[in-house]
Amino acid sequence: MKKLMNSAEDIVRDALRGIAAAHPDLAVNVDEQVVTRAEGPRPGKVALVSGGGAGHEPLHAGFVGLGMLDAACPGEVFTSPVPDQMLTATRAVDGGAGVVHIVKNYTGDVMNFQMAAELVRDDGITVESVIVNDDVAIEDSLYTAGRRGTGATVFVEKIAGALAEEGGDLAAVVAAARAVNERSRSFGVALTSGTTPAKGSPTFDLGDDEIEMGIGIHGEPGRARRKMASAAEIAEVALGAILEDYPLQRGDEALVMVNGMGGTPLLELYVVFAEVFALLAGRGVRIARTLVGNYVTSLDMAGCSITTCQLTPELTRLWDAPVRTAALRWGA
Amino acid sequence: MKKLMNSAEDIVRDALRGIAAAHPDLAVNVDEQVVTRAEGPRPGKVALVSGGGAGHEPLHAGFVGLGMLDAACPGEVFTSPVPDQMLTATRAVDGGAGVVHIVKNYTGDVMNFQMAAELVRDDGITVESVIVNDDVAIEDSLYTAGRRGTGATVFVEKIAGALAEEGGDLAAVVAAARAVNERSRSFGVALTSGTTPAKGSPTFDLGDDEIEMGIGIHGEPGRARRKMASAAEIAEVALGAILEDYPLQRGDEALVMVNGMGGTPLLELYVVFAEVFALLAGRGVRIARTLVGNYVTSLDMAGCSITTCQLTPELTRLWDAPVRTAALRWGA
Amino acid sequence: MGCLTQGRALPLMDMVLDEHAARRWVAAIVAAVESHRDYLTQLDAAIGDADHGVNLQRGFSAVAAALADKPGLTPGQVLLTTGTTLVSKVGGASGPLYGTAFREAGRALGDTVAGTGEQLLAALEAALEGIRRLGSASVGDKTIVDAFSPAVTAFAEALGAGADLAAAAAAAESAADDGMHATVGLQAHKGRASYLGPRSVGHQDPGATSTALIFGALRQALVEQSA
Amino acid sequence: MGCLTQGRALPLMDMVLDEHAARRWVAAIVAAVESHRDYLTQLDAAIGDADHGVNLQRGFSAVAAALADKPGLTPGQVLLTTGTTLVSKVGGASGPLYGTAFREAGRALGDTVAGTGEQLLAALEAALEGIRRLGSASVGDKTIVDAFSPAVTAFAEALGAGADLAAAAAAAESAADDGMHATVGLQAHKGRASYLGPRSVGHQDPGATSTALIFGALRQALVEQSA
Ligand SMILES: Nc1ncnc2c1ncn2[C@@H]1O[C@H](COP(=O)(O)OP(=O)(O)O)[C@@H](O)[C@H]1O
Ligand SMILES: Nc1ncnc2c1ncn2[C@@H]1O[C@H](COP(=O)(O)OP(=O)(O)O)[C@@H](O)[C@H]1O
Ligand SMILES: [Mg+2]
Ligand SMILES: [Mg+2]
Ligand SMILES: [Mg+2]
Ligand SMILES: [Mg+2]
Repeated sequence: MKKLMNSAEDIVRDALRGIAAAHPDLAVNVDEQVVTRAEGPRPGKVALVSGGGAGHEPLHAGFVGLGMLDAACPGEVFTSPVPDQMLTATRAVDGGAGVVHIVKNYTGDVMNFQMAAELVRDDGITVESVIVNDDVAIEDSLYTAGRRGTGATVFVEKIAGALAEEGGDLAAVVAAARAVNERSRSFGVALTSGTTPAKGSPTFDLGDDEIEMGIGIHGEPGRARRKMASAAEIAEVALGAILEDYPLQRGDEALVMVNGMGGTPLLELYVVFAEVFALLAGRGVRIARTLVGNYVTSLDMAGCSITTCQLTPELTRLWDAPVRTAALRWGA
Repeated sequence: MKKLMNSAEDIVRDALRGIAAAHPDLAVNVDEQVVTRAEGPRPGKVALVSGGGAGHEPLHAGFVGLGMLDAACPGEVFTSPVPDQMLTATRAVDGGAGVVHIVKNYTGDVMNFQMAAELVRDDGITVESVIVNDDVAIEDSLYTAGRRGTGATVFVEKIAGALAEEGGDLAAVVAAARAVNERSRSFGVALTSGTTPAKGSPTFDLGDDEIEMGIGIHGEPGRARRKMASAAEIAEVALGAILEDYPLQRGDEALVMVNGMGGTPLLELYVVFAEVFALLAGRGVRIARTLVGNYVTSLDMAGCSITTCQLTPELTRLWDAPVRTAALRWGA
Repeated sequence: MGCLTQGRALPLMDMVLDEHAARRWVAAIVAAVESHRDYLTQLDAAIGDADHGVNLQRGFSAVAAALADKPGLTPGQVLLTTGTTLVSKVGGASGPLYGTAFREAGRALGDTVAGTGEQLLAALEAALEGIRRLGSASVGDKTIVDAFSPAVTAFAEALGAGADLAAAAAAAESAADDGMHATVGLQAHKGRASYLGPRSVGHQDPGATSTALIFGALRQALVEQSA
Repeated sequence: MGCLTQGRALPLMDMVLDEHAARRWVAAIVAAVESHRDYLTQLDAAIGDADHGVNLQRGFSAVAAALADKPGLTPGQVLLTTGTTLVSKVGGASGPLYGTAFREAGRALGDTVAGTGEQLLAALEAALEGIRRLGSASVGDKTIVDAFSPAVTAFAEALGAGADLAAAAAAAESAADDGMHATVGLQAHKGRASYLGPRSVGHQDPGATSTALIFGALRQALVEQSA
C-alpha cells in the first residue's frame, strides 16, 4: 500500500488539519473531529448535522457551509463517529430551532447517532434523525440491517440544507429530507477494491477482468461478481436495478448523479453519464439536474455509483438555491 | 486494465457526449471535439482558447464558462489536439477583440497550436499564444523541449479569463496570463503509473514501495525514483524543488494548489495540503488562496502535484472574480 | 464454590469478581485484542469493512489508559469505565454494542466489592440484554449475539449445576467458541455482512470472534484467581 | 538507371516515382504502422506517453481512406494528401512533424507525374527541412531526425554514385535503421523523452523507429516496381 499520509492512525486528523488550513469558512476541531461553519450557529435556523466514517470525502465535511450542513463529524476511516463527536457538533450548531441528524443507514452510524440523540435531549436540545437508505443493491426488510445510505446523502443534505437556510422549521426540514430520501435510489459498481490505511492491502480480491456489482461505500464486496463489461452495459445494469425499484416515467424530471468512488477519473464518469442520459432519454425521462464527479467516495476504490432522484418543482427550486461549501458551490 | 468505457477509440468522444448532456451551459461539438460556451462569443471580449490531450479532466473542458475559457479542444488521450480543432474553436469564439491560445509547453501542443495560429491569421483573426511552462522537475534550457506546462494552467486560465471577462484588452490579457505563468511553479509525484486506454497496461512499473518524483501529467516516468515516504517528507521534497526555483519570502501571499492525479482520494490530498501549509507558514509565507482536489489529472495515476503562485493584490482580485464552469465555480 | 485450598503466599479468599478480577478480565481482553488485531480485521475484510480489530484495539487501549488513571474502583465501576470508554472511542457497530454491554454489566453489579457467581451472571445477562436492545439481533443472525448468548446460557447452567466461577467461565468460553465457529455456516441478517446476502456464508463473524476472546479473557482472569 | 530487362507481362517503364509508386509507398507505410502499432506504443511507453503507435495508426488509416477516395493524382498530390491528413488526424508531436514532412515532399514534387531520382531526393530533403524547421531538433537529440537525416544523406550519396531509385532507397533504409539503433545510446534533448534526462538513455526512440519504417516502405515500394 502506498498512500499520501504520515500514519494510518493519524490520517483523519491530518486531513482535518488540511481542511482547516484550506477553508477559512470552516471551524475545525481537529482533536474532537468536528467541523462547523466558522460563523457559528444562526439563532432561529434549524441546524443540520451529519457524520460517518472518513474515507468518503468530500462527504461530509466538504458539504458544511451556507445552504447545506451546519456540522460534520468524521469518524475514523470507515468507522462511524462516536456519540461524543455528535454531541459536541450538535451543541455547537444548535440555534434554538432544533437540530436534524442526517444518518446514513449503517448499524454503527444508526446506533451511535441514537446514543448521541439521547444525550442531546438530556441537554434540552430538540433533535430529529433522518435515515438515508437509498441503495437498491440491498433488499429492504425489517429483519435485516436494511438498505445502505450512499449517494442520496448529498441530495438530502443539499435540499434539506437549502430549506433550513431559507427559514424552514424543523418539521418542514425533516419532511423535505425524508422526501428526498424516499424519491432517491442508488446502485454502485467497483472495478477494484479500495485499501484501508489500517489494513494496508485491498479489502477484497478482484480478477483483472472482474467487477463487483452492488457495492457499498465501505470497500465491502458487492452482491455479485461478473465479467468486466462496457460502460453501456454497466450503466444499463445499474440503472435497471434502480428503475426496477423506483420506476421513473415518461415526463418525469430527475436529478442524477454519476459519482466516482475515488480512484476513477472524471473522463470515465462522463462516459457513464452519457450512457445514463441516453437510457433515461429513451424512456422519456429528462435529467433536469446533474452531478458528475467524486462526491461520496470509498477511499481509492475504482468504480462509480449512480443515484437518481425524482424531482418536483419544489425540490428543483431547493436544489438550485445558493450553496457555498468546499465541494458544492453555486449561486453564492 | 478495467475502465468505465465502451472502447479505447471512442473514450474521448463518449466523454464529450457526457459533458454535453451534463452541462447545458456548454456547446459541445462531439465530432470535431470542440467545447464552447453555449451563449456564443461576446462581441468585443477577448476570447480564450485552450486545449491539449484528453486524460487531464476537468482540464480543459471543465474550465469553459463565465470568467474562464471560451473554448477547449481536447485531443485524443495524452495527444495534443490537431490544428483543425483549434481553428474551429478559435473561429467559434472570436468576438473581434482577439483570441488568446493558452498552450501547455509540450512539443506536440506547441507545434499544433503554431500551425493553427497560422491558419487563423489567414482568416484575419488576431491571435496570441501564451505558453505555460511551470514544472520545475525539468531543467529549463533553450536546447531542450523546456519545462512542461502542468498545474499553473488552471491559474493562468482563471486569472486571464477573469480579466477578459471584465473587458481587458488583448495585450492586457496576454500580459496577465504570462505574469501568472512566470510567478507559478509546480512539482509532481506519482505513487502509481496511469494506464492509457489504448495501451491497456501501466505506462511504467513502480515497485510496491517506490514512488516517482518529478512526474508530468502524461504518465511519463519522472526524473528520479525513490522509496515511499511520509506525506510530510514528500511535501518537503516537492515544495523544496519549487522554492529553490522560485523562492517565496516572508510576507508573501501565495495561491497554492494540491492537485490529485486522478487516482488519489481527497482525504490524502488534504493530508498533503496540511504539510504544505505548515512548511510555508514556517517560512512566513501566507497561503491566501487554495485549491485542493483533482484539477489537472493524469488518467488514473495515483499521486499529486503542488503548484504555487506568488500573488499580487491584482492577481488575488482576479482570482476572486466570479467564475462559473463545470469544475470551478464561485461568485456566480 | 470458593477456593479453600491453603499453603500459598497469596492471601486467599472466596472466588469472587472483585476489583482485581475485574481488572484482570479487562487486561486480558486488552491483551487478546492486541494480539488478535490483524486477525479480527482480516475476518472483517472478508464480510465487512476491514476495521474490527483496529476499532477494538483503539477502544481497549483507551480503556487500559482510563483504568490505569483510576485506582480503587468497585468491579462495577471497572466495567462501567470500560463501557463508557468504548462508547466514546470505538465508533462503528461494535463500539456502542460492547460499550453498552460493559456499561450494563457494570450497572448490574451495583456497588458490590466482591461479585458472587449470581451477581456476575446477572451482569452478563444485563450485558446481553443491552446488546439485544440496541442491535435487535437474534441468535442465527451472524453477530456478536451468536457467541454472547450461548456463553451466558452456559454460564448460568454451569452455576446451576454447582460449578465455581472459574468453571462457569470456562463453560461460557467454550460455548462462545462453539457459537463463534457456528457463524461460519450462517448467512448474516444484521450488520454490514448482511449486505453480502448468501455470499456471507462460509466466513466467520468478526464480532462473534471478539466475543469469544472476551469470554476467554474472563475464564483466564478467574482461573488465575483460583490457581 | 531504369529497368530495361524485358519478358514480363507488366508494361515496363523507367524506374520513377509515379502515382502508383507513391501510392505503394504510402500503402506500405500504412501496413507497417498497422503491424508495428503495439511495438511503437511500447517504445513510447518507456520514454514517452505510450501513444506513438496509436497516433500513427489513426493517422495512416485516415490517409488510406483519403487516398482511396481520390483516384488520378500526381505523386506530389498523393504525398500532399498524406501530409494534410496526418496534420488533421494525428495530433501530438508526430502529427505536425510527419504531416509537414509529407506536405513539403509533395510540394517539392510539383506537378510531375513521374518523379526522377533527383526529384525524389529534393522531396526528401524538403521533408527533412520541414521537420527541422518545426521541431528544431538536430542529429543526436534522439528524435525522428536521427533516422531521417542520415537516410536522406545516404539516398543522395547512392544516387550520386549511380544507384537506381530502388538501390538508393535501400541505402536510405539501411541508414535510417542505423540511425534508429543509434538512438538507444543517446540522451533525449527534444520531445517528451527529454523530460527523463539521463534516464532516457538505453531506450530506442519511437519516432526514429517509425521513420525507419517509412524508409523501409519506400524501398519496398520501389523494389516492387523494379522487380
Ligand atoms: N445488530 C447487531 N447486533 C449485534 N452485533 C452486531 C450487529 N451488527 C453488527 N454486529 C457485530 O459487529 C461486528 C462488526 O464490528 P465493527 O467492524 O467494529 O463495526 P462496523 O461494522 O461498523 O465496521 C460484526 O462482525 C457483528 O458481529
Ligand atoms: N522536436 C522534435 N523534432 C523531431 N522529432 C521529435 C521532436 N519531438 C518529438 N519528436 C519525435 O516524436 C516522437 C513521439 O511522437 P508521438 O508519441 O506521436 O507524440 P507525443 O510525444 O506528442 O506523444 C518521439 O519519439 C520523437 O522521435
Ligand atoms: Mg467500520
Ligand atoms: Mg502523446
Ligand atoms: Mg467493520
Ligand atoms: Mg507519445
